[in-house]
Amino acid sequence: MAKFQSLKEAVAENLRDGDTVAFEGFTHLIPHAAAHEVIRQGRKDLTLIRMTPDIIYDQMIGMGLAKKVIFSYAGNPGVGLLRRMRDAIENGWPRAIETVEHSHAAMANAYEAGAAGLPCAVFRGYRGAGLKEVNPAIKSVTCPFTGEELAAVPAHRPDVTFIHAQKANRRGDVLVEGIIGVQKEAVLAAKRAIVTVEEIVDDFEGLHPNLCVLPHWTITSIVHVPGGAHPSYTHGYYDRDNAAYLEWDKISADRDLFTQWMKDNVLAVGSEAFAARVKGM
Amino acid sequence: MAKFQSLKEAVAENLRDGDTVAFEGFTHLIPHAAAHEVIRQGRKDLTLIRMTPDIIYDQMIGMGLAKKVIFSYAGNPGVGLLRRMRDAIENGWPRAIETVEHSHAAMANAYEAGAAGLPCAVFRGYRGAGLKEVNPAIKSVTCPFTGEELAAVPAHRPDVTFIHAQKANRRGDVLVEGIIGVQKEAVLAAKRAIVTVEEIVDDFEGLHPNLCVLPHWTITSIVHVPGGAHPSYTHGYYDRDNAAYLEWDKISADRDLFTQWMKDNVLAVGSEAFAARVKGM
Amino acid sequence: MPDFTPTEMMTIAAARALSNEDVCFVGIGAPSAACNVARLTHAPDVTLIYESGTIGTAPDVLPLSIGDGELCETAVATVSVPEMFRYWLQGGRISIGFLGAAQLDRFGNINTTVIGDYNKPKVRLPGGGGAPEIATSCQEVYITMKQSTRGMVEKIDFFTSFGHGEGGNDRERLGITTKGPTLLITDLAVWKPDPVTKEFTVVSMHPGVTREQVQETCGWKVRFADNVEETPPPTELELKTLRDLQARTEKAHGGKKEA
Amino acid sequence: MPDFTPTEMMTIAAARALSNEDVCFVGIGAPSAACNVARLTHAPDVTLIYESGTIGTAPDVLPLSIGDGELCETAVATVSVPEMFRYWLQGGRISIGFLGAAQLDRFGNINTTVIGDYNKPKVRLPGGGGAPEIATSCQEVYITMKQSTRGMVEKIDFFTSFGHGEGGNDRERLGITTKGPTLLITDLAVWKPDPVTKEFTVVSMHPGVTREQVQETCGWKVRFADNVEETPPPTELELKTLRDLQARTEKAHGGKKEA
Repeated sequence: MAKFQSLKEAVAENLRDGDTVAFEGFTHLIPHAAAHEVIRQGRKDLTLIRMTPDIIYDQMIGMGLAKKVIFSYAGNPGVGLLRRMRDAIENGWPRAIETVEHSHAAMANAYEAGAAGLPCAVFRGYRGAGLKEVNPAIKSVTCPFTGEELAAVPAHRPDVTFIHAQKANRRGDVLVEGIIGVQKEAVLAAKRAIVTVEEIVDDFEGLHPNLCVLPHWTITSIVHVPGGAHPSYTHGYYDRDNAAYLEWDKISADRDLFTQWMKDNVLAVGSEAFAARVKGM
Repeated sequence: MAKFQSLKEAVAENLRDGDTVAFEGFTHLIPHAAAHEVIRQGRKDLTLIRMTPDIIYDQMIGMGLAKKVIFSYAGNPGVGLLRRMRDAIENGWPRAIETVEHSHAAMANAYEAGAAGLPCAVFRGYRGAGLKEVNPAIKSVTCPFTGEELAAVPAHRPDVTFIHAQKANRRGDVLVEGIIGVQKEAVLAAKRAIVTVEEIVDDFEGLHPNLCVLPHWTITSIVHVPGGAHPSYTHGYYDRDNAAYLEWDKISADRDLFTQWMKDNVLAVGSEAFAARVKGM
Repeated sequence: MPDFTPTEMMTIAAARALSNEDVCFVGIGAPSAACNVARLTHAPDVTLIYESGTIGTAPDVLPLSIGDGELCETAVATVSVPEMFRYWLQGGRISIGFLGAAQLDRFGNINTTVIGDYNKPKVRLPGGGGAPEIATSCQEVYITMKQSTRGMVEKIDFFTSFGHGEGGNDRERLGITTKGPTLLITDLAVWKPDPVTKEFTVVSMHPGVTREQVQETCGWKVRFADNVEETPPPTELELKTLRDLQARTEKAHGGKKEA
Repeated sequence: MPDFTPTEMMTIAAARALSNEDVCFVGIGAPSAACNVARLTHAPDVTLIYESGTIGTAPDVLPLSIGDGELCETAVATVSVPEMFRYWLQGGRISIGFLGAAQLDRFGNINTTVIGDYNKPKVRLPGGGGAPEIATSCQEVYITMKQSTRGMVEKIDFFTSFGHGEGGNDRERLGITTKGPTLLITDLAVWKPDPVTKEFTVVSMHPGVTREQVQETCGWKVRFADNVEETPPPTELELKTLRDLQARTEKAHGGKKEA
C-alpha cells in the first residue's frame, strides 16, 4: 500500500547498501531527483539496472555508488558517450565496476518477465551477436514444437525500482502517460517501488480506462517532487532540457569539474531544487 | 494496407475453406456480424480459435462450418452451457468436431506469442492440471537459469482474424477501447485481419497517445457495420443484450428451433440488419 | 434474526472472508456477489479484478459475464487479457482467487471440464477458463458451491484445477509455492483444510444446519473439527446489501428490449 | 546544381531509398534525418517507428534522443518498450531498419560496442541498444555512415550486430530468414551487397567523387560494380527540405535556457 512521504524518508526506508536497483524511464520521465537523493544518502555497492544508463547513472557511477551495471545502451542520447561510466570501465575511477551488457530487446524482455513472475525471458535475439560470447547470462531454450533455438535471459527482479510519473491520486494510484517505456514492468518486477510525481490530485475521475495506471497496492512509496525528472522531461509538464544534456558532455569530461558540479548541484541542495530547474521549460 | 470494403467482399477475398480463423473479443466487441457473413457464404472445415467460443461459435459449429475448435471456456457467460457445441462434441451433430482445449492463460499467451512472432509461448501454467494429459499441444521448457519447468504451447497464427472495433479513421487506423481483450494480439498474430467498425471518422485528432490503436498497415480490410457486435456490446455505443444471451439458451436447446432461427436471422438477412438490433440499447 | 436462504448465507459467509487488503480475482455467479457484498459492507477498499482485464472495479450491479461494460467503466484501469494473465495473475499480485466447481473432492481439486471420460464425455461442461492458473498463482483460493452428492464427490472425473492433490504436501512436490484452497464455503457450512492432511474439515455450520444435512449432501465421509462453531447469521445490513444488489442486477439484466 | 556537402548528399541518398509502403525503425542522427526528409518529400506516408514506442510519428524537428516528446505527440500510437520489441520488431512488422556504425566490415557486420578487447577496451562505446535484433528482425537493413579507414575496417573488434557474417549464405546458416544489410549509403557512394558473396560493392558514386577517394577512406579493398553510376545530385526541394528541417531542429534544441 502506497505511503506518501518525503524523498529522504522513502530512500532511507527502502534502499540498502548492496541492493539491486532500477531507475527507469526511456528518455522520458527519468527519475533524476530520486537518484540525487540516493547519492546524498551515500548508498554503496549498488547493482544498477537500466536500459540506457544516461546521465543519471553516469552521475551515480562517477560518485562511486555502483559495483555493477546491467544495461543495453551506455550513451548520452544524441550527444555521445557517457564519460564517467567510461572512466570507471576503462580506468577504474572512482572504482572499478562490473558490467553486464544486453541488447534493448533482452532488457525489455527481462523486465517483462520480471513483471510476469517468470524466472527468465524467452525471445528471438542475439543471433550472430557478440554479446552472447561475453555475457554468461545469455543462454537459450529450444522450442519444443519447432526446434528453433530462442534466446533466454534471467528476469529482472530489482529490490527497488524508482520511477517518475505525472500524477498520483490520494489513494496512491499512479498515472504514467506519453512514452511509457518499461516503467510498468520495472515497478511490477520489483520488491519495492518508489514513485516521484509532478502532482497529487484528488482522484482520476474521467480518465480513459486503457491508460497506464499503477494501482496503489503495487507501489511502496509516493513522493511529490515537481520537476523531478529534469533534465529529462515530463509529458504535459515540461520539455526535455536538451542544453543540459549537451552541457553534461563537458562537465563529465573532467573528473574535477564533475566532482565540483556534483557538490554544487546535488550534495549541497535538496530535491526541492528541481521545481526551479524546470521553470519556463 | 487496409482496404475499405463490404463485409461480403472482405469475407470472400480473405477466408478460404480449411482456414484457421480467430474471431476475438472478450465478452465485449464480439464480431457477430462477420461470423454471420461467414455462415452465409458457407465456409467449410474451419479451425476456429477463440478463448470463449460463446454464442458466436455455437452458431458456426451448429451450422457445420467447423472441423476443429481451439478454446479455453465453452460457456454461455453467466447463463450456462453452449448447447450446439455440446451437441457436436457429444453426438457429432451436425458433424463431429475436434477440440483442442487450453486454459485462458495458455490461450492469451499463445496469442501474445503469435503477435510477437515467436513459435511458442512460455508461461507458468497447467501445474497439476488434467489438460496436460489430454492435449498433446501442451509441452514444457526448462528455465536454463533456475531449472524450473515452465509450460509451453504453440503460438496462435491464424490465417484470418476478425475483430469488431469502435472506430476507423480514413487512413484505416483502428481504435479499440474499453475491455480490449486479446484483439491487438489476435490481429498482429494473423496473416490477414478484418475489422468491422461502428463508425468511420476523418481522423483520430486529439486521441490520447497510449490507447489501443492498430495502424492501417496491420489491417487487411475494414468494414463499416454499425451494431456489428450484437448481442455483445460496443463500449460507448450500445450495451450488451443480456436478454439475447438468455434467449439463446432456449433457441440452442433444440436442433430444429436453432435451424429455423439461423434461417430467419442469419441466412435470410444481411449485415445491415445489425444496426436495427442495437437501436435503443 | 432475519429470514434468509442457504444461498444468501453462503454468499455472505464468503463476503466476510475478504478484507480491505485483499486483491481478489473474481469469477462469475456466487463469487462475484460475495466480493461485491464485501466491498459494499466491511471492505470498501477490497480490490476486485475480473479476468477480462478490469482492475479495481466497483460495479453497481453484478455483471452477467466477466466482461460487462460496467466493470470497465468503474475500474481503476482496464488492461489487455494477456497482461492480466501475465503481470497480474502469474506475477503473483492476487491474494485471493475465487473458484466455483461442478465437481469438488475433499482436497479441493476441482472439475468443471467434463462428466465422464474426457474423450467421450457424458456431459461436456464449459471447461477451466482461468481456473488452472488461478488455482496455482493466487496466494490463496476460496471455493464456493452448493452442497450435493453430485458435486462433492469421492473422485472427480477430471482435474480442471489442482487443489491439494491427494493431500499432504502434494502442492510442494509439484513446485507450487502458493497455499491453494484454504476455505470452502457452501450453503450449509464453512470448511477449512486440515493443516496436515489438507482434507476439507467443517469448522462452522450455518444457523439451523445439522451434521446429518452436511453429510447427506456430500459424497465423501465428512470430517468435522473438534469445535464446530455456528456461522453468525447474516446481519440486517449484509442481507439488505445483498438483496439490493440482486434487485438492481435483476432489473439491469432483464434486458432493455423487454423493458 | 546547388552546392551541397557530402553529408547532405548521404542523407538525401538514404531518404530516396524509402517509399510510402515502408515501415522504418529509426535510429538517431543521420537515419532520423533521412527518414524525415523522405517523409517530407516523396514518401509522405512512410511509417516511422522509434524504439521508444512511438509508432507512425511525424516530428516537425529532429529529436535529439529517440524518446523526445514530439515523437509521442505526433504518433499514431505510443506503446510500451517491451511491446515495441516483441510485437513490432520481433513480430516482423518492420520493413527497414536503419543502423549507423562505429566500425563496419565489407559484409555489413557492425561494431558499436568497444574498440579493443571487450574486457579491456581501449574505448568503451555506447553498445548495441536495439541493433542486435534490428539487424536480424527487420526485413532489410540500411546502413549509413561517413567513410573513414577507422570506421570501414577489414575486421571489426566486436560483432555488435550481424550483417552477412563472412558472406555467402551465413545468415541462412544461423537460421536468420531476413535479408540483412541490403544498402550502405556513405558520404561518398551507394553500396549494395554482391548477390552471391554479399560483399558490399559500390554501385553509385556521389557527384564529383573519384574511385580513389572511395578507396582511400575505406579499410578494405573496394569492389566496384561493372557499371558504377553517378548518384543524382540533391534536388532543390530535397536540399531545402533537409536544411529547413535542420534549421528548425537547431533552433528547438539550442535549449530554452539559452533562448
